[in-house]
Amino acid sequence: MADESVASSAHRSVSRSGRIAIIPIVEVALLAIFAVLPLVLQDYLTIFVTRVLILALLALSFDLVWGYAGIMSFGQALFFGAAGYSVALLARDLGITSVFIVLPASLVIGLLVSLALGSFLLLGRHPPTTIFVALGTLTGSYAAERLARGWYYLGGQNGIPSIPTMTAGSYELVEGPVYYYLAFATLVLVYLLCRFLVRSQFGLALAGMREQEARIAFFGYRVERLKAIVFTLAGAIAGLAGGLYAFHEGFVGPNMLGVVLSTQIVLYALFGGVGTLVGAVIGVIAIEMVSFWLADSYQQVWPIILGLLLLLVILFRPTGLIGLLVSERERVGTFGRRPRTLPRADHEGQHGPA
Amino acid sequence: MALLEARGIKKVFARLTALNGVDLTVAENEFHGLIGPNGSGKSTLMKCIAGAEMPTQGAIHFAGRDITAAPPATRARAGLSLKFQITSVLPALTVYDNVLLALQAQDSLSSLVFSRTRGPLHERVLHTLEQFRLAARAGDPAAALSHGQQQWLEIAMALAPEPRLLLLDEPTAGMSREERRVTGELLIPVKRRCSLVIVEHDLDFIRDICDVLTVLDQGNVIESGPVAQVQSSTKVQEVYLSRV
Amino acid sequence: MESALNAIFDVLSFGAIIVLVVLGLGVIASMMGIFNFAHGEFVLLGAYTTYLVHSAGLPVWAGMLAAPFVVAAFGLVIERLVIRRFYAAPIAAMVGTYALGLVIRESVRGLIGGLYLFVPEPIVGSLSIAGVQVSQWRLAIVIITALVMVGSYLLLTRTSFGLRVRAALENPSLARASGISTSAIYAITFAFGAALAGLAGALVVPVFSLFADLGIRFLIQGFLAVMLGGVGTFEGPVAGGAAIGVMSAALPWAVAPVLADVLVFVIAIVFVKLRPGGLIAGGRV
Amino acid sequence: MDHGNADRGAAPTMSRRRLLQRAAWTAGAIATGVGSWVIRPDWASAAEPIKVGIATDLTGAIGYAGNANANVARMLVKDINDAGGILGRPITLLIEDTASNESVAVGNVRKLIQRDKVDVVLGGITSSMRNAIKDAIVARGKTLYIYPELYEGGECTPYLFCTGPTPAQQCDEFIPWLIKNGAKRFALPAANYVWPHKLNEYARKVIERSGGEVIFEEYYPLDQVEYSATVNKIMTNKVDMVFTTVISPGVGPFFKQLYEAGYAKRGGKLACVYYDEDTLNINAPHEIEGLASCLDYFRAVIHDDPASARIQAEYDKQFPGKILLSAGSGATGMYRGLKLWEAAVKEAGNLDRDAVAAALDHAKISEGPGGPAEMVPGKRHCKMKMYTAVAKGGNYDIVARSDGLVDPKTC
Repeated sequence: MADESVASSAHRSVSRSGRIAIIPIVEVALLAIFAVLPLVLQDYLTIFVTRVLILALLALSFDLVWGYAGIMSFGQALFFGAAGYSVALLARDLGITSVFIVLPASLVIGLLVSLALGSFLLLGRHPPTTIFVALGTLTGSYAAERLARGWYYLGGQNGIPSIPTMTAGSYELVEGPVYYYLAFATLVLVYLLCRFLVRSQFGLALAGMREQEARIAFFGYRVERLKAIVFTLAGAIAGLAGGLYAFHEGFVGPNMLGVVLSTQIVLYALFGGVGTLVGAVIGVIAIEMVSFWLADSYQQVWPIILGLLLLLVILFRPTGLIGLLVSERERVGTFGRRPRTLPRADHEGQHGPA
Repeated sequence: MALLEARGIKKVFARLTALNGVDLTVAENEFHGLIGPNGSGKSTLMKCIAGAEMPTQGAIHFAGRDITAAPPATRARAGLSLKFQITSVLPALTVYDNVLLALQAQDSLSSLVFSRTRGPLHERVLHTLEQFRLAARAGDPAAALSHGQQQWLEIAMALAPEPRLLLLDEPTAGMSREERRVTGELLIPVKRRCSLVIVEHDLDFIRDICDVLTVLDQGNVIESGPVAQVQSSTKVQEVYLSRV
Repeated sequence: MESALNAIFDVLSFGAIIVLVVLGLGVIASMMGIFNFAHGEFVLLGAYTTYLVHSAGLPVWAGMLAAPFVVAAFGLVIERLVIRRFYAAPIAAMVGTYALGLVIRESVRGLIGGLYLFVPEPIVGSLSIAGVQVSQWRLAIVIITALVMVGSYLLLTRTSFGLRVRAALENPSLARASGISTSAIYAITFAFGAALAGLAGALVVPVFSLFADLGIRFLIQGFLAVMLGGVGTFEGPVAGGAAIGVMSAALPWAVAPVLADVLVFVIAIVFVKLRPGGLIAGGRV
Repeated sequence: MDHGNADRGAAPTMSRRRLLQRAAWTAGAIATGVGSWVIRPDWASAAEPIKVGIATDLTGAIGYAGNANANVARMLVKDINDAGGILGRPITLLIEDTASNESVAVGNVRKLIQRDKVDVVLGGITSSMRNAIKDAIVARGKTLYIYPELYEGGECTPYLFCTGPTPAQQCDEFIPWLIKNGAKRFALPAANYVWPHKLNEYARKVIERSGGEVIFEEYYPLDQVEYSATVNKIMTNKVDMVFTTVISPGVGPFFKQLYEAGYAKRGGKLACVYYDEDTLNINAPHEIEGLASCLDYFRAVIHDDPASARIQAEYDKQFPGKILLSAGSGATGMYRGLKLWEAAVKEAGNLDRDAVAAALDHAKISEGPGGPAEMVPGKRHCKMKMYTAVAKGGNYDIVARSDGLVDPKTC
């Protein structure tokens, strides 16, 4: 399924073959590994990896807003936590635990909260600067965390414990391999959706917006609307991850909404390499795995090592881990499917379009 | 009725008055040159028309509609297109994708998401590339083009959505003599399809392609009319001799 | 009447503390365009220096004098190694300095064993002015903050050094053309901002006691103050800091503290949205 | 004392497993050093070892409390192993860090249950931590869980035993003593989480029953450090007893502002039921002179209870340094929990959860820090001696003792 670039098809004189696309190989490899992991791992490790997959979903939502739309959002945890709290309340007060209600509900809540925050920050007469959006989302996430800590109905500091197990009909989706595959399927589905989107002509518009936001307005793009759409879509994905997380962990707390998780997600994605979707997933997997092994024995020193590691990546390798494997050209990617039958250019004359 | 009518355009930056009540009229299919010494307000006027700047006073009508305060996207959809002074092609994207980006700008959201116009637009992209002699470089990233070629790409992108009025801000800046000549040739066929307002220092380049000239000096219009009339006007020579 | 006076003093003193903490952040963010997420940790380092000097047996005010210089030196090193690479990328600066802040915060937490440590204030006790009990140390903070603000303002606007700094920050290329070494100016300005943070840490540690999250506690308030006040000028963050400080201290008088706590942030961000230029516009955003 | 989830709202906390977790370098306190979390008996024996799991905050804002719990567990397991273990089987101690962050804690507790298959879990300090891990241990983990920390009461989950003081034990004799010593007009400034809410609810009943009056009850964000409005309300309403549950980092600045406003000078008194040796060094001694607290143990108790003296001496020998054997941190609750569990296992004769739980339901221990303790049958909470102490010059003096074992009156 490697898309060689359009040019090689459009014009033979500039052959571009010979360059194998690396990202699809990485994607397929990860898909294969994580499909079989639960069969190999002990139960508690499967549960640990399930958490990693859910966090990868959250990192994906950040990669969409920053990597593809140039919106620096420190608020993804806000949508993640808001959806988590909402489904926890649904379970606690109304006894709703069916996956067919919980997941769509968390998606919708993530969407609504990000729509509200997005329209406040992004739309309006003065186009906002990146710094304003970054600080606006950071403040939104911070205020939400403090509200959750202070609001007694939400369990305040303690959050909402003992969320019942998620059900599908009468079947209980208990944590372990079952919940793992639920999270895995969701991640793959959302990943493919994002991949389809960013490689479409819409993706080209995003690439244009990311590189020259002011310029493309003069072609007729309503830049603020594009940003709001991506921001809301990413918010929905973050919400979905929040719902999955709440039922997997069995409780929700102010930590799920807070600045720490928001910033952590930013660092995950930057570490892996933004703007490539698979980069964000790799970033989460890499840091969580290393953190799992390292933290056991160097547990006092671990956060310092991590801080230094991230500082070095941001300073010297802005394209992240994926940047090591993949050329800049492939990182930007191609847009829209290549028309199947191609009009042979100049000498064979023009006949109908594809 | 003229395609573009700018009336009494005033623009004040803090204490500097860049434009001091300027009128500009551009008819259908007219090539209109905008000249004047540095700092005379040419670029500011272009930006006010294109929507990059908001005039402090005055009104701009385009094809009968008041676009004085309209955002750039609305003006583009009304048929007005701009090429910036500093080249702003998208370096990381291929030449082909740059043109496609401009072409698809006014498609509906759903057609973008499902790439429905990818096929139909392919034809126009190739045609545009050939018209601006960039067909051979379609697959290369825009950054790999020469400075002149990047300017052509940007003109191509500005023309791609088939605007009714094209604003060109110093298209030949930094070009070699040969590239200037080719640019002149490239612009000729454009006349059939849309009118043009061009800011340029190279006076003989302007003379070749423009029908009407407007001369600006320190934010005021000192002469406007057919090329021959403007050339012979003493006021213009005086300004050019003393300022340039 | 007495409680009104008391309220005014308390609101004023907490406002001064916020301004003091934000001043360094403001200088760096508004004049250099760098949003330093590690600023809280510079405040923490100032507090920690004072604690170390005190626990080494020296008088506390000696620690408070040393703190700005120690943190300024540290700031200089950090600017040369890290910050210098972020001038063109404000977003990378944000995330990079957050990682830097994490390293400093965790190291200090390790060194002080995660405890809450007491540091005495140089001037103990309180005195009564017009029947109002006023903590002498908090009064001292208000006075020192005012002096530091005026001093910094005069330094930046009235001295030739100040002129060169503002020229370098306002129009780097022009400044370089006229022979000013902008990289030196940038380094000194960053160190000056760090010194202000160190001084803030030293002065507030007796009030809040030393704990690893002392700095990050003021991070969000600091950034809001800079945005509220308006980026690009010196007076902007001072005005923003005063506004945030006064709101944080005054709102609990009117509204339940928990609500007041969230309200401060909501009011600030809504105001910045309606008036992007901030209280004192004119600087570059 | 349920310190509430010590991750201050403003001060973001990070979980250990997470990217940005917080670490506390406990200065030389843990003899076994960083790496060795699993402490195996030094004598090999044919019998398969009994596995005891400890889940506590070794890192994070209340690392000092968690490490005290871990130290007590190490000390006791060593003593038990030296005395031949239980039922002839040695004890292996497995310690996991809950890092003041629930998501991390749940992951680590699952490790204890599923990987290490421990027979009992003791630990959790804040109520939010207990809420987060109790499901993973008791419901999904089918394992016995002992919660050592003083808390708001009302935890009635089966197989979950609490060995820390409850509001009844901390107020029933303490508040009448305060009123007898001149307290009349009470103020209840508190941190805004579940323990203060429930404690104040109980305390208000005892205050009004004993003839006192509550002037105002107010809740603050956990990291609020500016209390001018509260101090002013105390001074203008002539409050003479501030019964507070504000916690760090807010408590230090609050007491300082109160002192500077002249509250102590005009005879105002302070009371705080979680204040122990750990919190003495947050303020200058003169700022909290006369502060009264009521806990199950103070260091000063070693003068009238030889068993407590022996335990304190043994602890000081093994763990010199800043991590203290204190009641507020739950360390004394950990001691009682482990000893009661040991008695229960000996009585039950095996490690089956139901048998041990049935024995634990009425277990008794004759000695411990602060004296003997007994489980109240059917209530899964335990009776213990309570002491009222007053801070004098930076130390505590015991001013009153409960005559017998005070009943927890919960569940």
